[in-house]
Parts: sequence; C-alpha cells; structure tokens
Amino acid sequence: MTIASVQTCKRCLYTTNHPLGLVLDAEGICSGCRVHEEKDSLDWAERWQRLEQLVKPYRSRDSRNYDCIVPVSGAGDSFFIVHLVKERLGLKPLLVTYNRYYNTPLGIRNLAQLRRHFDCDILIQSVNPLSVKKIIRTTLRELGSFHWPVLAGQSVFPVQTAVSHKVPLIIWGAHQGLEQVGMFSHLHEVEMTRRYRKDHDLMGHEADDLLSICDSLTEKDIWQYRYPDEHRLESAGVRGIYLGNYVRWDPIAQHRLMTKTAGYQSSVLANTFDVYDHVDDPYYMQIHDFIKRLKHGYGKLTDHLSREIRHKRISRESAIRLSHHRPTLDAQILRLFQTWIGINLKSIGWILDHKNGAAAIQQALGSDSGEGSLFSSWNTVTCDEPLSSTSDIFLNDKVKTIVVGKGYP
Amino acid sequence: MRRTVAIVDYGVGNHTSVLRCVRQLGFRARVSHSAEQLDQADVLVLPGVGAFPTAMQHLHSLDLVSYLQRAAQLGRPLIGICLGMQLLAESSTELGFTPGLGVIPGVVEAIGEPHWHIGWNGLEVAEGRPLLQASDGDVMYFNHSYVFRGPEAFVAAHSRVREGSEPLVAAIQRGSVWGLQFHPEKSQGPGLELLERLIQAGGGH
Amino acid sequence: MLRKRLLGAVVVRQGSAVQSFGYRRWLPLGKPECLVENLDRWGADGIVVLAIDRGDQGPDLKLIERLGALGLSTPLTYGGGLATEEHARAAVRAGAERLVLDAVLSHNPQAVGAMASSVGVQALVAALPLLHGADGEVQHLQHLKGTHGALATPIRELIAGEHVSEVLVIDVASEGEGHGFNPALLQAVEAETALPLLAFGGLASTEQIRPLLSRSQLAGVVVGNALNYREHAIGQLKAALTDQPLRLHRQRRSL
Amino acid sequence: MKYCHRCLQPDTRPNTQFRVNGLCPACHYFDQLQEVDWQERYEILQDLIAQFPRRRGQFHDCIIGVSGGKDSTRQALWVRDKLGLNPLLVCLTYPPEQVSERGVVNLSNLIELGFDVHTLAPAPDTWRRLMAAAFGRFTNWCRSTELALFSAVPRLAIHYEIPLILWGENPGLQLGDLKTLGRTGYDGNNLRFMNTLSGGGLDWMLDEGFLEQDLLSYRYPDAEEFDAAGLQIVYLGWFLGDWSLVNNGLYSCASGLQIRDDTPENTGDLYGVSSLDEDWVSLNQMIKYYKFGFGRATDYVNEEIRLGRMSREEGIAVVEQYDGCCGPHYIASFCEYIGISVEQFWQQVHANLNREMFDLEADGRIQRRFQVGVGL
Repeated sequence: MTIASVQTCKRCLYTTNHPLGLVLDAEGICSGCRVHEEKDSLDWAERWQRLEQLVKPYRSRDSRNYDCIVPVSGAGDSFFIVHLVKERLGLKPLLVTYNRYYNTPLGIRNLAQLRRHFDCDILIQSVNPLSVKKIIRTTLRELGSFHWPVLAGQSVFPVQTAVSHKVPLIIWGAHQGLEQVGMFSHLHEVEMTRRYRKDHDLMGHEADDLLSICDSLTEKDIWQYRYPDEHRLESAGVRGIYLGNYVRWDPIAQHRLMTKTAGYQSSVLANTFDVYDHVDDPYYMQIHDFIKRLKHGYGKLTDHLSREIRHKRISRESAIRLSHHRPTLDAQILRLFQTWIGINLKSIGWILDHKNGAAAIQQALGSDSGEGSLFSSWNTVTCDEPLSSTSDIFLNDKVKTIVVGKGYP
Repeated sequence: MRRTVAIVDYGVGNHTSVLRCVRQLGFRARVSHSAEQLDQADVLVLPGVGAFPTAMQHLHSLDLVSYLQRAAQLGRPLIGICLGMQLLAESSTELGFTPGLGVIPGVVEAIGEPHWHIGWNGLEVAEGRPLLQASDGDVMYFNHSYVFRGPEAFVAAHSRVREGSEPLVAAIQRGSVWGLQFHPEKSQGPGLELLERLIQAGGGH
Repeated sequence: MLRKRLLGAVVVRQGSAVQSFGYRRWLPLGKPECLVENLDRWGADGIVVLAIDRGDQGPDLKLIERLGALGLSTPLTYGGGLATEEHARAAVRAGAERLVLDAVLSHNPQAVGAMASSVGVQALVAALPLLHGADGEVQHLQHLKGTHGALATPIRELIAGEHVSEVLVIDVASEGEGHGFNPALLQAVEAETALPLLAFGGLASTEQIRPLLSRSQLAGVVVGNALNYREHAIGQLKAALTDQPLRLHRQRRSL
Repeated sequence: MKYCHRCLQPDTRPNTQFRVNGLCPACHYFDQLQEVDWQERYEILQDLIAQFPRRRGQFHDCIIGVSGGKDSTRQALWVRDKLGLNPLLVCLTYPPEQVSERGVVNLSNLIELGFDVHTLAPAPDTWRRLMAAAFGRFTNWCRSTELALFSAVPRLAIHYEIPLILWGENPGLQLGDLKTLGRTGYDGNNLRFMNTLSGGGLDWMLDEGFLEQDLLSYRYPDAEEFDAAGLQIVYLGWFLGDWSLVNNGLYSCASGLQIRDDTPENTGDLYGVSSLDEDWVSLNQMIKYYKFGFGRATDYVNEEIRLGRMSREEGIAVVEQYDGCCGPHYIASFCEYIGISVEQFWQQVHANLNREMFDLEADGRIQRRFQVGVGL
C-alpha cells in the first residue's frame, strides 16, 4: 500500500487519515468541502421535484400497506426526516427503531414526542441483551469497539423490515460519506448499499465475519444482524434513498426548526458543542467518541467543527482553537456502562490498549476526569446564534439507562 | 464424513481461490505436494495457471508426474482445472511439443480461429455424463487459447465460441478422472454447484 | 456462444478505492476489499482492479493478496505497477487471474514476452488510455510522462501480433463522467488488431452500453464509478439489457 | 339474573350458558380439569410443535404475543426454558399517554430476561381519536385498541414467516364469540373467522371517516392471508394445569414483574396484578359492571372460590366492596385524553346503565338493585 503522509484540508479540519477516506485536490481543499460547495450551487427546488417523482411509484396503490420505511431514533435527524416524509412528501411511513439499550430518558422522550407529533406507527426491535453483550465482548476484543451492535442493528433492521413487510422504499436522512468526506456528489444520488454498510458502518465486519471457531459467539447470537439474502432483497426491490441528495442538508438549521415546530429537545453534551446529535445515547460522546479520539485523534468534535466551518458559522481559526479541547469522561456514566456490560474499566482499558499497542485508554479510563464541557466558548467564537439545551433530562435517572420507556409527559 | 480434497501444489499460480472455494462448499481441503499428504485425500484437484511446458517441468521436479499417473490408474478421483485439465492429455504443442501426464488420450493444440476463448460460455454436456448433466446449458468462465482434442469417448462437454461454430472441448472424463477447461471456482453459482457435485461423487460417474 | 461481459472496475489510489474523474479528480470510496467482495456477490462478469498510482513501485502485492484471500468466485484482473516478468509472476501468485499492462507497453515492450512465457498470454491485457484529439486523431495517453501522441510502433506490434490476449480501451476524456464512451476509440483499435476489446470510461447507463455491445470485436464493457450509487447495480444494468448476449447471474443452489 | 351455584358468576355475561346443575361454564370446566392427564397434554404440545420446524436462516421457533404482564412473562419463560424453544415476543404497546411506567418497566424486564422482542406501537393520535370514537359509539374504548392487540401478532407472523403463534388463554371465550372455539381446546385458528376481528372489523372506523391506510395496525389478516401463511394459533392455557390469574401473577412476580401500587378501592383490581401496562382498564371494568353486573373483583373471587382459597360468603363481601370501583383520577385523565368532560363521560355511562340491575339516583349516584350471590 502506498503510505502518503497525512495532510489536512486547507478549509476544514479533516485530514487524509479520516476513516471514511479523504482526497485533497490540487488547491489543498478536501473532497468533503468540494462536495459541500454544491449545497450553494444546486437548484434545490428542482431537486425536490426529482424526489417527488422518485417516490411516486412507491405510494401504496390499495392502501393496504405503508408507502415507505423510515428509520428513526430519539435523536439525530429523525424529526426532520419524518417531517419531510410525512408532511412534505405526504407519504405514509412505518417508522422503525433498533433498540440500542443505551437509551437516555431524553432519547426516550424525544422518540415518544416524534411518534405523537407526527402520528406514525412504529416498530421497535430489541435483540435479546444476552446476545448483544456477547457480541460486544467479541467486537471489543477484535475491533476495539463496543458500538458494533448499534451500528449493525440500526443499519439492517430497516432493511429486514422492508423485505418482511414488502415495503421496498426506505428513506434515510443524509449520507454520512457524502456529508463528511464527499464520497459522492449530490448529483450521483447515491442510495443505500450493503457495501457501504460493511465498509464504513461496520468497520469491514459483517455479522458472519464475527464468528470464529475459537470464539463462543454463535450464529444464534448474530443472525439478527445479517443483511437480508440477496435474492429476497432483489426480488422485493428494496431501495434506500437519502433525502440529503434532494434537500440542502443543514443539521443545525433543521434541528432548530424541529425544536421550534415539533417539540424536539436538546441537551448539552460532553466533548462537543453540538446539542442535538446523540442526545439519546449516554455512551456515544462519553465513551465511544472518547475512545475514537484517543485512538485516531479524531472524533465527533472534528465532524461538528468541520461541518460548521463549511456552513460558515465558525471560522477555521476558532474551530482549531475549539478542537484542542481535551476530551473528558464522566465517572458516573463509566460506572453505568461497566455495570451494564459486566466488564470492569481496567479490563476494558487493557483490551482496547492491547488492540492499539498503547496504554492511553487504560490510563484515561483510570483517571476520573470528572465533568466539564468547555463548550460555553462556542457561543462566543461564532457568528451564529447560541446553541443551548432545551432539556435537563438527558440522564436524569441516576442509576440506570432505559431499555424501553414511556417518554411522556 | 466430510470429504477431504487435496489441491496439488506444484509451485505455479495461486491456490487460494480453489482452496477457499472447496472449503466454502463444506469439504476439508489442503494444499500440498507431498505424497504423504496427497495420499490421505479422497479427491485430488490439479489446478493450473500459465504455460504447459513450465507446469510439466514443475511436476517433474516435484516427482508428481508418476504420482498422478498412478493415482489415475488406481482410480482415485482426480479433477484437473484449466491448464490442470490440459496436463492430463498426452501432449501439448504450446511453446513447442511437451509430453503431458497421458492420463486421458488426446492432445492439446492451439484453438485456431478465433485464437482466444476468453469469457463466459455455455456448456453442452455430452450424452451419458450424469454427473455433469445438471450443468447442461450453465455458463462458465473460460480463459484459454489452447484446447484439448481427443477421442469423443472421453469428451464430457463442449462449448462454442459462436452459434454453430466448431465445438471446443470444455470437459473430459475417463473413469474417476475429470478435466475441466473452464474455472468452476471462478464461475460463481453454477461453477460451485458443479465442483460440489464432482467432489461429492468422488470423481464417480 | 461466448457471452459479452459486464465487468466492474475498482480504481485504487493510495491504497483506497476512489471514484475517478478523468484521471484528475478523485472522491474516496472505501476499502478495495469491500468493493471487490461486493462485485463478486453481485455477480459481475469480472472484476478489474486498477491501482493508478503505483508508478515504479511495482504491483500492490499486499492488496492482491488481500483480494485473493476473499475467496472470490469471479475472475480478478489486476493492473498497476506491472513492469517486469517477476512482477507478473508475483501478481498471479498473489491471486490475480489476469494482468492489465499499461506503462510497460511503452517503456519496456520486450518484457511483455517474458511475462507471457511465465503466466501465459491469456493472462495479459493491454490497457490503452486514448484521447480523441482536436483534429480527430486518436491519441495515446502516457500517464507517467504526462504526454500523449500517436500509438507507438512497439505497442502496435504487441497488439497486432497478439502478444497479449485482450485490449482494454480507456476513454480518458469520458472517464468517470458518465457521459458515454466514444466509439471512435474502439474503431481506431479495431484497425490495429483482431484481439477482443474491452471498453472502459464514461459508461453508466444501458443506453450508453447497448450500442457498444453490438460491435462484434467488443468482448465486454467495464463500469467503474456508476456501480457505487445503487444496490445491485450490475444486476440492474443487466436486467435492462436482456436483449444483449449477456450472462445472467445465479447464486449457488445447495445440493 | 342468576348466579352460579358455586362461584359468583352471574349469567349476565354475554353468550354464556349455565349447566343444568346450575354451574357456570368456568366452574364446569374447572371440574373437568381435575381429571386431565397433564403429561399427555404436554406431549400433545410437543408433537404439535414438532410440526413447525424453523425456516432456513430463521432462529425463532414461534411467536408469543406479550404485554410484559403476568401472563406473558410466565409464558415466555416456560416456552423458552421448559419447552426449549426460541420465541420471538411481539408486543403491541400503547401510546406514550396511555402506557404506564410500570408497563414499560415490565417489558424491559422481559427483554432483560433475554428475549428478542418486537414492539409495535400504532400512531398515537389516530389511536386517541379511535378510542374517542369507540367510547362514543360503544361506551367501550377497547373496541379499537383490542383490534390492534389481536392483529399485531398474526400480521407479524405472516411478515416474518413464523407460522406458530402461542397465545395465553382463549380470547374467544373472553370475547364471548362461540365461532372462535376451535377444533380442540388449544386451537385458536377460528379467530380468523370472528366478525369483530377480520372482515368487518374496520367497518365502523371507516364509517367514522378514518382512512384505510391509517388503520394498517388494526387490520386483522383475512382468512386467505392467514391460511396462505399456514398460521397456527395455539392457546397455552390449555396445556398448563395451574393457569390462573393469581398463579400467573405468582410465577411472574418471582421473575421480576412489578405490580400495581394503587389500591383496589381505586382500581377494582383485588391483587393489582392484571392489565399492568395501562390504567384506564379500571374504568372499562367499571362500565362493564354497570352493563352486566359484575366487574374485575368477581373474576378474582371466582378463581379463589374454585381453588378453595375463599368461601362464597367471603367472596360476596369482597365483590360488594370492590366491583365497579374506579378512582376519579383515572376517569379524569381518560376524559382529558379523549377530549371530553367528566360530565359528558357520566352522561354516556348513565345512558348505558343497565336499568334492571341499577337505579340512577337524582344526585347521580348509582345504586345496585341486585343482591350479590343471589340475583335480582
């Protein structure tokens, strides 16, 4: 393999080390920034019409079925996606959710609000936690990740549901490969593929790749994460489209709108200034992202800052300053995770370090760095209106996270 | 009991694809050129890449010529693939005259016109080859410019470059020895099915 | 009857798969293994992996080994950095069935004969990146030198004398843009050789592919970028080309 | 109005018929059970299950419809740990406004016991409007929601190609539709012919102006779909010798089930172990009482009398005290939810009051005219 030296984009904060891949052009601007430029040059009204044409044949003819499947969670872009699907395209969606088990009260609340506000049917899959924990033990050891079941489940349950319910159209929000690193132009109108899921969502490991003669993980544990059989997929005509190809995607603006009109709620999170993404998951920013930053020097903060640079809400200089924020860990959340998974922190740290040939994580997990989010400074360094919490129930339950919840009032 | 397949390794080309393919089909598989290892197998597979003379030279230098000939005489199941099939013949004129294993009567010669048989082509299975019958009409991957010519009695299947053109030998059989001019391991579903049947039958009939 | 082929191309730059646009602009795609494995599952008629930045580093043997280890049941063709007989032998040993030769055709045409005796002529494919000049002349692009001009005599002899078994004709101007392949380029090569031809560059839709397939010397088309936008892109293209002599993919049925 | 000679079941239960010896069908059935060879039934069940091998690539053997309550927790554990099957649990859950905190905790408990659970929740606002319509038409808010509850399991069974459905007790008996009685005591397939489910089940909703595509969660598969998928509904209650309200509660509480905190004065739920996933059931039980003269306390007491854990006299006292109880806070929250006033609620309940059994006083109080255990 050709090892090129790591280079940084002259506009955003991404480097050529980005796990999704990144290409710099002759001017030193990255593929992600270049594709982002399309957001200000494309005729979005025309693209919306393309979308309307695209979904037309998928409307149920006899009203005996849903028009489409929409994967949702208690955070992310779910509100805006359902808003577009239900209120602007006028489709009848079946919402689907993979229960990640790491659910915050706020995430449960947002999901309940989503269902109520948009009046949609929802199907929620909970894979038995005994198998989920077994898988985590394997992926922690083999891939250095405990997030695999979440990534695998939320990317495949909608596809399985499309096949089983014979609702061939799946509607996703933005394509992360396009948004972050410019894997595709908006004009390519990229659709969901099994290849992308395996390559990027699953770190190159599909469910069956986790099985080994030497491991106690069995087919019975992983089968619910399998992609549907090629033949069934093809004969059902399953197709997953991304709204970001047809709508000028801007998560902050969308979240603000949904907070105002649909009752979405935000929360200050650790290790990033964004108050909207990942409010449903207590471990995402605190553990998953923390480990990622120690491992790759890259995490959600870089994603968020680069996104905001591109949307011209922050200068590159201010962004660089913010990017020096040292990630922190919350001891309470760590204890919560340790109890749930049943592995103590020292052991988790050792496993992860052994994978990476370092002692950084073991050390970091050992040092209780307490609370602290320096992102109050966000509001002073941007030319944009402040980002703030609208909820204080992110993790109001001091003892455990919720498997399923009521979420109301 | 799962069958054991030995892939004869004579130092030419890559055996990973055949190996992976055989294991994927659920058989035990090993790659070897030692008589001891080959002896333990139920089925021998002779793959092949490159030119005929080089391949024969390698077989000689590893003492495999007499081993394979004896295996055929003893009626042990043996499957030659692509060049491995051509090696079963008496001789080839590729890059000059070279004697082959002579396990199946026939010679290997340049195809003629057109010069190449590269790509996917259908099989016309000959009468009386029950093991191959299910693959009649299946499309397999070929890549060769030399071809087997020999008595019809040993020809198990043909292919034609064009509708109505001269048939090219695609598979040969003598007892439990099989030669496949195409690459079953590179022919996706239909190729894997055929290979599975041949191994399962242990060369068989 | 020999079927026409629909091959999938994976362009690799700095070890990663990329979308390539006219050999000038690239967008990242991911791990070559994942793309290749996917084309195998989709039932492409062949997979062509082109490592475009090998220069004089020789073939990317680690990459070929990783691809070989996937246990593909689709023929794998590799191109990039192949300059010597030793390179060719190593690439085949690592798991490539066929090899695409590009720069070596111009720089060291005599090496092609040595490669043939080692891995067989049937394993060798000549790549000809061509441009349609302003005056209507077809010109040959030499990446390493960054120059283009008429097809050099040694290359013309190699393909006319069939020292390779197929020619991969690349429409440089159209590459990656999806606006179709210029048939004049095929015409120019047809005048030079009777070898089967493969067309690569600019092909995205069935409307672009269909007219090419009707040319008798064309053995297949190679599609790159456009395979990355949809699930089952190969199957979708083939489903719309049932009037053409293409092979239909079939998964293995269990005994 | 006549009472069963043994328990406190009046013959006002819809579609019931007492035996000549004066026993209600439930007591009669209970007597019969004393002769049952439970080992034989267990073997019948095993033979039955053997007829439904897994489809390739599928690791679920059967589907169990669950709420997370006492019946479902017990069944799920028995099916997995005793029968050795891997069930998929399907839960049709209430909207956020209706589902109880206790209900979601119990469902969580079931998941954490190690089950795969698919939860289906119909659109909340449609649910609410249907409930309001059902109350307005039938003075029974369950008319729409029970359609969703019954439909979810066979619908998902068809989607997932898992033909074997295990159910608790025969809902045909509860619903009082004799057409649903199957070939045997455990066969539930006749449910598909039940008029209130399949076929005309949605008619009144369509009349109310709901669109067919808004009612997907309420549509019971029609007989053709049901048969094409080869579905088999089996009632587990027939195989479990100690199946009862209280026993199921005992099994499930020992496995982590949380029960009601509220008192029977507010809920009519004697031990607080039934319908745990929502609270407006109390109000429906109260209305049932005003329509037919018996409520939820009667169900508990009848069981206890049959099992010899309570005398008929003790039972009469309990029923007199708790049947028809419903705390005003449940009525208030229900009215707020469906958008009517408490006065409107009572007007409708009064209009549906069984005037033979009850007197409506001028001040709005309802007086029982019958004597519990004796009749009118």
